[in-house]
Amino acid sequence: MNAWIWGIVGILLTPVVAGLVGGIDRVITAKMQGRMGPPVLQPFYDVMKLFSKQNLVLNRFHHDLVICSLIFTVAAVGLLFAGENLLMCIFALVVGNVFLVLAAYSTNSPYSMLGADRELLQMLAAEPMILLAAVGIYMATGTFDINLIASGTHSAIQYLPGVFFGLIYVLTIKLRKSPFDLSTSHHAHQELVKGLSTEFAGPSLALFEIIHWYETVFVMALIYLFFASRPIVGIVAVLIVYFLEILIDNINARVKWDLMLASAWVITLIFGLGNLMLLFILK
Amino acid sequence: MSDILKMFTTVIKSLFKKSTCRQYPFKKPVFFDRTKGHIQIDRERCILCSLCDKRCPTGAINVDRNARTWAINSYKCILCFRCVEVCPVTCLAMQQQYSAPEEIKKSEVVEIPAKAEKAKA
Amino acid sequence: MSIKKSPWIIHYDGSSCNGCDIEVLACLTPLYDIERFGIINVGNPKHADILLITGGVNQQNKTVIKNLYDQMAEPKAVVAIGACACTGHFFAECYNMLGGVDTVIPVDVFVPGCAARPEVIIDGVVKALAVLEKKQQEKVTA
Amino acid sequence: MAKRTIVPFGPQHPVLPEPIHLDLVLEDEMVVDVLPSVGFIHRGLELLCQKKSFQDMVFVAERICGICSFIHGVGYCQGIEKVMNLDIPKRAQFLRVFWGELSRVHSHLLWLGLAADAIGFESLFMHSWRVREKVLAIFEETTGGRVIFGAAKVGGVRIDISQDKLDQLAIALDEIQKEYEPLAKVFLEDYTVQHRWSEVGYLSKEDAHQLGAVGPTARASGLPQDMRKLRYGAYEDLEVEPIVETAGDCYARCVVRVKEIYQSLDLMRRVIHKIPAGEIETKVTGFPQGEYFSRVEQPRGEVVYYVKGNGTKFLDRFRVRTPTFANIPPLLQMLKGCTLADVPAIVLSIDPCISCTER
Repeated sequence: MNAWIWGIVGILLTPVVAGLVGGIDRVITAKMQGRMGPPVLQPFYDVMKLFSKQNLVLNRFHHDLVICSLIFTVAAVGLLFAGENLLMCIFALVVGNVFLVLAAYSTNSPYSMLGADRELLQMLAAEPMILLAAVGIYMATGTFDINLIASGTHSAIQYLPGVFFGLIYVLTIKLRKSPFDLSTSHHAHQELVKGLSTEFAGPSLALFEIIHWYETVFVMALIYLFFASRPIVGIVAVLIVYFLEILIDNINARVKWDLMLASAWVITLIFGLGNLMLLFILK
Repeated sequence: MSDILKMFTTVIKSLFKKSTCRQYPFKKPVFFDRTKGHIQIDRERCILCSLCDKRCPTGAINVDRNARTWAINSYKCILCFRCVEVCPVTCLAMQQQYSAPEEIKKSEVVEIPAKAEKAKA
Repeated sequence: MSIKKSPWIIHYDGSSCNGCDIEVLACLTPLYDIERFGIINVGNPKHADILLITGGVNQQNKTVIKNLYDQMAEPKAVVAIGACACTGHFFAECYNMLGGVDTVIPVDVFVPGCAARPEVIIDGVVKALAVLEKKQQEKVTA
Repeated sequence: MAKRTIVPFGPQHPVLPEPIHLDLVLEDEMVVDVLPSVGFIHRGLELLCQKKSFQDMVFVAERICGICSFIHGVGYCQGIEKVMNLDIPKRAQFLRVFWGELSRVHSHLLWLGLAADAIGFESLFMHSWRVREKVLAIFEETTGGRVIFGAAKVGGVRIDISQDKLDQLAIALDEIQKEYEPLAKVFLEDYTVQHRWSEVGYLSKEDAHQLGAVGPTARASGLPQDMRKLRYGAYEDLEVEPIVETAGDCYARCVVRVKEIYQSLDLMRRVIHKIPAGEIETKVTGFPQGEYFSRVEQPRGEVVYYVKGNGTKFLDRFRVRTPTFANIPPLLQMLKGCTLADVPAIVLSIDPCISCTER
């Protein structure tokens, strides 16, 4: 029963927190670029406006697939907060992502299709590391159960510095920030226009934004799990990591997909797998 | 390694520095002495010679001698300064304040008082 | 209710000389920074609320402008920036030109100037926001 | 064979604000063919010479392009002056060089920003344009306009800059250079920028010569071609050495432009140092009769003006060959075999100015 309440609280709180974080992100980014930036509540204004716009639905599946994606992503975050199995949460998130790709494929626009191609490549680059992180947490704490991880007495970070670094590296992919914002990005200027989200308009795009909020909170929660035994250290670590991501976003150009895939896998292999093997040998 | 940090100092500096934003419209726009904004007419001095009308490259200025009006369509004006140069009585001048955007295009019409009235004034 | 707080723009360069064009881009940059009003240049007609057009209309790009306008989701507004987009000034005499943008699509706000200054472009966009809000209310009541 | 996709690039595209349409034929992400279609911006302004007097045509020439507006005006004026055998005062010529070089700085900074934006480097774009605003402030202070300022005139210039102002401007130039230096370093040394630009869009020296590349595109491929070497106007007294790179890729083109900004800033300082006192215009009487080819160096490369007068106040013929027009064949050559992600970088590397090209 308790788990249910936690799950629902998580689902309800996520948009609020993620929207605020998004707003602060935009202000800091603007500051870094020498600008003033929008109000902190700007992401909420954007989403509310998008809901009030006309929805240009291209075919029968288009909007429904986005809704499916939302359901699975929300479920992933709900399960995470309910303290269920970590692996299940990650798979729910991946399924949600796949539905988004399907929605993009269902349209006939070349930008959207290429964006979907790239989104799949991004998943190929990022998911191994996220899975390794889950495995690493299992090896460090002896369980996949989030409740037990969170109530454990020691943090996973002391066993898993390499995995943690690898996770930060692929985080730019999940947060859709430079240098790895290949499939779609918050700024317009790129060769695919908006890539994955080119064909979404109005409410569909609003759902897309909300999905992104849930994803952000999910990966941030994953970072937190590394410090689960000390909540305050965990929250500070999450904030530092997020700031680091903004900084990386602003000091890098967008790279090409081959470099992204190669470097993400090399980092995953060396830091992720290397860390796990060391842990396996030493334990 | 340091190759990926080239932008680092600039970005961090501007994060902590005050923004260079001019904050228009909350603060007044910055103008220079020579800033080109819009053409203004001194109606007392105009003699309706219509040289500006003839010389305007875009046909933005319209002088009607019978109705005694001088009209400028700011949506045609390209701020080339030509009318100010040719005006024999220097009654035209460039003002710094730009003309405001509107929902309908309309000319700004100025009535030129007749000589007798001028003398009275 | 909040369209006024988050207007996204798309910018199309009709047959302009780039003068107003770069001034529109200059609005995005540190000195003018229109993101203060929540404005983002999205570059995608499906996401945009306000269409900024610089430059007049010629035979070749009139279909492009029409298409862009049709692809935008309701409610939407059009701002014609610069003397070319308003009337075509001396280019209206050219053989290939149709004149201002209002010859092809309905224009809500005309911004004068050659080249239009960033300040006046900001004024124009702010004016377009009022138009947008009115359109949205009409949509709700209709 | 992989599935072929045709990606329409333009006329409305966030990477390239200007309307040119390229149909990119892709196999996966590899570009196998490029089909350009043009004319979205064609106004036919060359024919306006039969409706506007030759003195009003300066305003038309300035509106060929808003970025290098002043140099267009000067190029046209030089053509007319040569036809009419006018002698231009030295001070006017120096002022033309001053604004011309300032336009070059403005144009290159603009390009650096847009190019950074095309590869997804938002903050670099913003900071480049922040520096560029300082250049525009100088324009506005001296002439009253920010981008199109109509200072050129047949027979000289329309506005003078006082000596005090010039001395102040020298300080402003130093400030611009100081703010520009860290950004130049990013363009030249940053890892991700090099990843996107080096060995992308290669153009060999032979190809550059045969396909008729001009300006920084040619200079980056090792051709020391710079019209300022013709020593027109005040360049007679100011020595200019073209900046040449040999790599021939997008990165080399960027390096050329980054270094040209330093060169132009230096030229302006020499102008301020050397400028003589005196008149700024000669009186123009009569009408042009005869023809002339005037060649000047724009930020984007060589531009040719052909003017033909018939002894009335209207010209017979006015023709412009712009640098982007010359650079489009090399561009199509560069685009073949690149990936889709490289397309914006390569297209921008020639600094395309479509409104110049199609007029």
